Amino acid sequence: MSRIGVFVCHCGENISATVNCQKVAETASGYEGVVHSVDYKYMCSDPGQTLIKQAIKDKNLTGVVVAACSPRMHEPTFRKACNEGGLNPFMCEMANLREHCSWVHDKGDLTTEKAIDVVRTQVEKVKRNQPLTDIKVPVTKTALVIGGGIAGIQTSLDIANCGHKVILIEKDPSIGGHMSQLSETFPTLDCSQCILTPRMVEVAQHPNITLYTYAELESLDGFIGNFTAKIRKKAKSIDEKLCTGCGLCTTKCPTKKIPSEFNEGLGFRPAVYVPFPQAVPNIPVIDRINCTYYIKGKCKVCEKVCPTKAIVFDQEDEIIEVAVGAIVVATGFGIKQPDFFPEYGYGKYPDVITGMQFERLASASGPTFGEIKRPSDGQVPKKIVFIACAGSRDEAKGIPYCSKICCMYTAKHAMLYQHKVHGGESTVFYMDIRAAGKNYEEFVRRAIEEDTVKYVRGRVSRVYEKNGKLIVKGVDTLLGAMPVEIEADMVVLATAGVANPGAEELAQKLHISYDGYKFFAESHPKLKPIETNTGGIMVAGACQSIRDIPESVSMASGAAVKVACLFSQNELTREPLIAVVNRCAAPLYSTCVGCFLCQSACPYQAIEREEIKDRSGKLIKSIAKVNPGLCQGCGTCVAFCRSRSIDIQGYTHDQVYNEVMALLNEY
Amino acid sequence: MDELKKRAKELLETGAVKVVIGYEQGTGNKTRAAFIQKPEEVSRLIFDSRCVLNLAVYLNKPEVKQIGKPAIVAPIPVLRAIIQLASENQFTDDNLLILGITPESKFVEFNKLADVETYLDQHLIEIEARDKEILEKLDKMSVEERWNFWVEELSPCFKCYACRAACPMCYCHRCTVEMNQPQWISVPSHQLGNIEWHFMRAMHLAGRCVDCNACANACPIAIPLNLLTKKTLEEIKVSFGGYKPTLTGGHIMSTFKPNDKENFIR
Amino acid sequence: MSENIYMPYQMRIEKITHEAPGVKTFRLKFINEEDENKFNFRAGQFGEYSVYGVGESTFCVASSPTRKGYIECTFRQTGKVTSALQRCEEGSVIGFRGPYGNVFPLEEWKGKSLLFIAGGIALPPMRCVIWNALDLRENFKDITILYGARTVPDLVYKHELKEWAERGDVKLVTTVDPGGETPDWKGEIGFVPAVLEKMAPKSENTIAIVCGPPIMIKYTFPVLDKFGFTDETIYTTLENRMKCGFGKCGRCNVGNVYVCKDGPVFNLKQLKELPAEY
Amino acid sequence: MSTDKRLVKKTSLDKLFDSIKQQGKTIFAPKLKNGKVNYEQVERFSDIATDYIQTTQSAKVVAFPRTEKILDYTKSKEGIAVVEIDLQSISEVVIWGVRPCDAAGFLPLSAIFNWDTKDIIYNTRLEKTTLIGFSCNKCDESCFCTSVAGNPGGTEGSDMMLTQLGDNGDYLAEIITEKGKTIVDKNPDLFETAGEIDKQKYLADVPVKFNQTEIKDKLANFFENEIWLQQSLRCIGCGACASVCPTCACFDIQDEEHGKRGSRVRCWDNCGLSIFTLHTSGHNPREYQSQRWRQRILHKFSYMPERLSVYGCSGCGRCSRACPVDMNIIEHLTAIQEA
Amino acid sequence: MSEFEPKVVAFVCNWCTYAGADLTGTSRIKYATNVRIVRFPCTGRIDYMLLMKSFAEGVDGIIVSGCHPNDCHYTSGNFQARRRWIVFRNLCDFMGIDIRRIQFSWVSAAEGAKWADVVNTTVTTIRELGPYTDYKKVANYFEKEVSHG
Repeated sequence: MSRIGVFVCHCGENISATVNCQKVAETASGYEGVVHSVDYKYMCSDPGQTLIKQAIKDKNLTGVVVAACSPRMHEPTFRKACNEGGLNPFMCEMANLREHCSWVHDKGDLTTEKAIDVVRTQVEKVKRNQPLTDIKVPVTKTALVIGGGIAGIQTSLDIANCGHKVILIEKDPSIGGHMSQLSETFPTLDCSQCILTPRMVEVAQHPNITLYTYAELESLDGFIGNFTAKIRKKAKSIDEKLCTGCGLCTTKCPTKKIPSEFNEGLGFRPAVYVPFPQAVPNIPVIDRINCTYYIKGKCKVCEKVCPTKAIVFDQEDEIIEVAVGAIVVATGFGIKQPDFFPEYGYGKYPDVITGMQFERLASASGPTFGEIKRPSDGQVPKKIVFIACAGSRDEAKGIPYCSKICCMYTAKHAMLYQHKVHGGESTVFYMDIRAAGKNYEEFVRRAIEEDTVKYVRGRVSRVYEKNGKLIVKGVDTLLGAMPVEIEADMVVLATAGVANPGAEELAQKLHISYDGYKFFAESHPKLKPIETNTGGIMVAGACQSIRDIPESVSMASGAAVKVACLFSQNELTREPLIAVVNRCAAPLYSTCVGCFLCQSACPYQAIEREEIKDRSGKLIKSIAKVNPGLCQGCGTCVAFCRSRSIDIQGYTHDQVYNEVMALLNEY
Repeated sequence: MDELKKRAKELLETGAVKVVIGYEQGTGNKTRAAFIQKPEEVSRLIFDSRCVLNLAVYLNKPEVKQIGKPAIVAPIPVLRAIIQLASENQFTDDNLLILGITPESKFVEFNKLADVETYLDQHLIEIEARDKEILEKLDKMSVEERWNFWVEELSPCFKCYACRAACPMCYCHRCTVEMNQPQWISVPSHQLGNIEWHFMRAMHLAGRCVDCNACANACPIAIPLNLLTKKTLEEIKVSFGGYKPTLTGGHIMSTFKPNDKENFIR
Repeated sequence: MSENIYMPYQMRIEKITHEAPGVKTFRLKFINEEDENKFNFRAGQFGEYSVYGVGESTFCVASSPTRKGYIECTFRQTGKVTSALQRCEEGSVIGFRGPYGNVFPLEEWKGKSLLFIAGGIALPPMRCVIWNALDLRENFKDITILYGARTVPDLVYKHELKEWAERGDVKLVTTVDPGGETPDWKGEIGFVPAVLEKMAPKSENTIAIVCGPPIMIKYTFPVLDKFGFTDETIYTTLENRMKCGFGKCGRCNVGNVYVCKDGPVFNLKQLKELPAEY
Repeated sequence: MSTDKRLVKKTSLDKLFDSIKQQGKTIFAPKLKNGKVNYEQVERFSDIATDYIQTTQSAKVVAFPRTEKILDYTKSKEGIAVVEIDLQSISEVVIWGVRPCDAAGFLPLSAIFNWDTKDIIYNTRLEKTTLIGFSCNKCDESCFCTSVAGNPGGTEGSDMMLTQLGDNGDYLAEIITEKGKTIVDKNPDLFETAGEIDKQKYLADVPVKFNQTEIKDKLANFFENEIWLQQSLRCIGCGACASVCPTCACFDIQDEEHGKRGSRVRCWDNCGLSIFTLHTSGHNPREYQSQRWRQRILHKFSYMPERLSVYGCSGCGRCSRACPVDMNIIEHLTAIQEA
Repeated sequence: MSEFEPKVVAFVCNWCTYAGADLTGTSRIKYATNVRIVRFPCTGRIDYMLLMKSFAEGVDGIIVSGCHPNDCHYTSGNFQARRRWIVFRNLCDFMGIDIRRIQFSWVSAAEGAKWADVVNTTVTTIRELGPYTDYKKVANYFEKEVSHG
């Protein structure tokens, strides 16, 4: 039985100046099912709210329409008042008479008519409202952080320091990521490892952090607050409990000439190795592809020398299952392999190197212990050319975006070179210098002005070898596109930053979306840059788009706060305005025919498959099911469902249909 | 045909399938669906240009399902329907055997749905020239003329739902017209309700219609319903690059491109 | 009254009683006095109740013909019309066409004992007969009512159950399905057929009237058979989808029997002769 | 009234048409559209189709329209004002060119609408309808009126029956009812006296395909038979057969609401549709197509003769022609007879 | 007879256009009274059948409005909707439904002035087009047909 109360607010004179509120209330009192209809000066005031509460009790109201301001303003207020009056808060609707009527129209009959129409739609709607209760979702207060670079490290530490458990997984044998490879960092030129290593150690020692290195995400199920992650711990062939990290095995390993990933191929490592001396954890792994034992079936030198018998050749990958409530994805970025521009001769000429390789050359822990030496002959390059935008901002190469960090690190590289090679000549070819950031522009100016780095604005068309020298051919656009040819001993390419090779696959495992470049997509570019569209999954650092260190760190801390917010409650409370698939009696069970076309329409992967089986377990039909933890209530699925089997609470077919009918017909 | 019959017989003899759904001679000059359940009855199977009924419509019929695993005689439109239905989770490789028929009336057996999908790449949906001409003729009319054309055409519809029943894509257990809270489309047949019904049906088939013409063929009063679906097919071609049934990947209307046209949006 | 057989009487909802979750009873008064005077019905008949703008729905008249001046109906919210009826309030006007269908042969039952067995929302069709018999109490011997529902809140006519329980001339047994009881439940716990079996009803000179969900009916008939009830002494009512109520719209027939005209009241013998299509 | 026989010149047919038109009556006649011939409101004699066996739809629409109002209502604060359909407003209609089977179809239809309760709306519409029949001089393989006690020159149901006497011949007019006579009275000069004419030889030869009495007897104990499933396997469950059938009377009652105003309407329904008998509980007594097909045949050939003493089929063959999947009724009935 | 006042109904999303229309109000920008706003969570929820029903119940013009591309509160609801509109509009046009009477727009929460402009220009357009009699005639089916099929 519908017993609707209508409350028309004057909003002082905001509404009543142009709308005849009394007439609105009077007209509404004549509608079927309306048992109470009044107008009042300020509905949102205490006495106004009391009016509602009292009427709910006195008239036994089953629904309330407050005709006042925008629901975006006061809907929570009036829903709360209804709740206090003993009515389900979702049995209250608002008719927007102020923002959508009195403020935008002049005083007159037409304005009052409109107000009446709007009230009528809400009366018809509220008649069909259903009492709803907030959805409570329990929260597992453990976070999973994927990726042990600076972003992953920072977010793990922040979450852990809030008192929550963190599981950090890193695909490589050590955490540290790209930052650990860097020599110095812009714009302060402080030593990257010096600032990073303490954080790495802190992670390893933090009681709230469980670290799995050499581990990857296998699969993910569940939803916000309630994920189940399967983690594949790749076999290290080392018993981590027994290994003391003495390093004897790595020194005795007969296979020593494997290009070191950490040194970007500029140095070597053995088959059993720790990537770099400060690695966390300091436990080696056996590279099964290059290890003689795994190739030929014999060797086992390491096993012989290991004092603690920690070598386990037949160790297998281990899958562990963990329950987590939130996930931070901090998988970082990849570097476009420069072989995709043959015109720069990378791979052909050993002295054409990437920026990251230069980092290793410049690093005190690198293959040359910090001396800038040419890979080809170990000579110190007298003349060096840096090519910025090697791939970035190049639509033809498929990377129209700016990689953002290259301008700064190229300036840093040139500066480091000038510091290390006295009398050296460095030239930077650039398109534009993008140095927006605290102290960034000053840094670049310093390189140009104090360290006499020569900046040439123009694109390099080719790098080739002539008489044992590299010739860099380009144009100087500031000099009217004059062709320039520069002789160089070494060329450094500021190669574009790209998404990690496995990003797409990971996104699919996580059910998060990604953009055309395979960077993970944030929920909202402005207001939700850290959240993804999948509730409970955040992104931090360069996996979302190329970021420098300070940005990655702030994003990581931001993600940690998002996780901490989530973990601050034992249960998540969510508005119940979500989609529901109808269910009915046998033999139909639901009008859903299981075409699952809604699945591809859902931006939140909230639609799952439910199998209806008979008592013997035989499948009767598969139907769609909305995961209330994931559904955000957009209703895209609703408009898409042919058989109208899915409906959205708060905006049901019955409600909106009757709203429209009420709008257009006399009642 | 002999090859088809031979294979059908084999399948029934070995028990690989319980029924072969094919075409047989009907009354007069009509052909119709045949449900061959005994090997000796395969001689009834025929195939010629009169066989236009889309047999895929039977795959979801409970009584047919109850017989057991079927093999289905499938000219191109049926193959398309099968792939579209499979993409909508209506069946898998395990519960269907496909006896394909090429446009040259040659028998070709498909082991997997994926093979059918590949095969269909060579047979993309093309609207027949005759129909294109009608579409163009309608396009050239003024809005009022087109409105009058459709009011005239659709008014006589008495909602027997033969179009829906003959359409392999109309397999909902409860059609929207049967949902009555709210009653989106009037149960009685009248001008308005008829327009709404056929409009909605065309929208529901957008991006799913395999252009088999079953709806128009089924209409007892010959309303050219297929023009509606053909028009949407054309629009999908122009705006989204065209429709072809695929087993994986999103549905045309439930996916999007960020650069879909929006010149009509302010 | 119009000659147009589709024209409903205009009825005002005089009183609404909440019976159980989703179940209400309406007391309907004729708006037109003339209609009221002409109107006549007997126990077992049904009608078409309509909400203008929504449609018609079929259910029985739940009040006794001995109570004049109004009719009552009890319905559960399941479809479009019953949902609209749920939204109606006291004072609302609805339509009613009827009465249609055959009746319980109360005249024939004179001097016999009556055993009513009902389950869930199927008590309303029987309530009409029960009150009819109670109002003519002297015509009958023992009157026993066995009524079961899934849970205690699902029991309808709670007031009347109390009234019947308090009357000395009726034996009332109520039961709820196991798990459906409340802490203060004093009735039986168990399914209707089982409770019936425990009651060991006497079949001698007794008519059994059974209404309930198909599963209950299915298991109740054998119990009655066991205690010696013959097929002619067991009555039930059938419900089928109907639109017209007078044998034209073509929905409700079971074989050549039209539930709306030849039914809804059948005895078990008649029921057994029907093809299995109801 | 004994049948009066007259002769109408072929050349006078248009005059007869025009005369009826001038009397202000709406004339429905077969008209060609989209390659199908159907009854439509016709203004000119020349618009009438001549070369056809049978219209796609039956003439029942005049007395039993696919959608018709029962009542209007208006809600107000005071209550609901209900206005029933005004029978006076129903216009006088002439159907020109009704086939004998179509006219005969009104008998079972009338039986349904009048067994104990009388449907005054239907009756009024039929009363206001004059049926001018044309006997059949051609038939097709779907025709079977002779198997259901009809014949290609049958006058049953018609008010006047015209039989063309040979190709291009004049017409024998049989004046069957008062309504037929009225037409003659209004146009005496168009109706010449006719001599003794054996119309039989001008009629189509419709072979007898089955014996309906035998089928009726057989159906009495045929409920549980696998033939229903066999026959209906290819039936796709639409309502084409029922919609074109001259004797199918199943209907639905629906409300059409527009705010405080609205109407209750009666509209056709089809026993072939799965929701026809569906209960709101989800239970469906006729869940499968085989059950619905059985109902259709039993209703027409068993229940109706038993309950209404009239068969629910006039042999027009429309269902067979309209069926998208070739559910041929002759074939199926013959199979039942032979089973 | 008084001047034709078009009936216009607007189907808008909660997050952008509804909020934008709120801003129009807060900014006190005046616009035509003819429009009635129906709120939806997202343009993705807007059912084309509601547009059809609106015409059937007598509106003369319709506005459908939501977030600009990439601004959707739900990321892609507006993209989904846009695709549907393309087909819907095309089919409408093909069936002779006057698509000049359906105005699609993107109005963000910051575009209060744009909302007023969208409403005003739509109302002006509809005023010029006049009442949608073609559709109303069909919607009033009982006035003329029904008695004879």
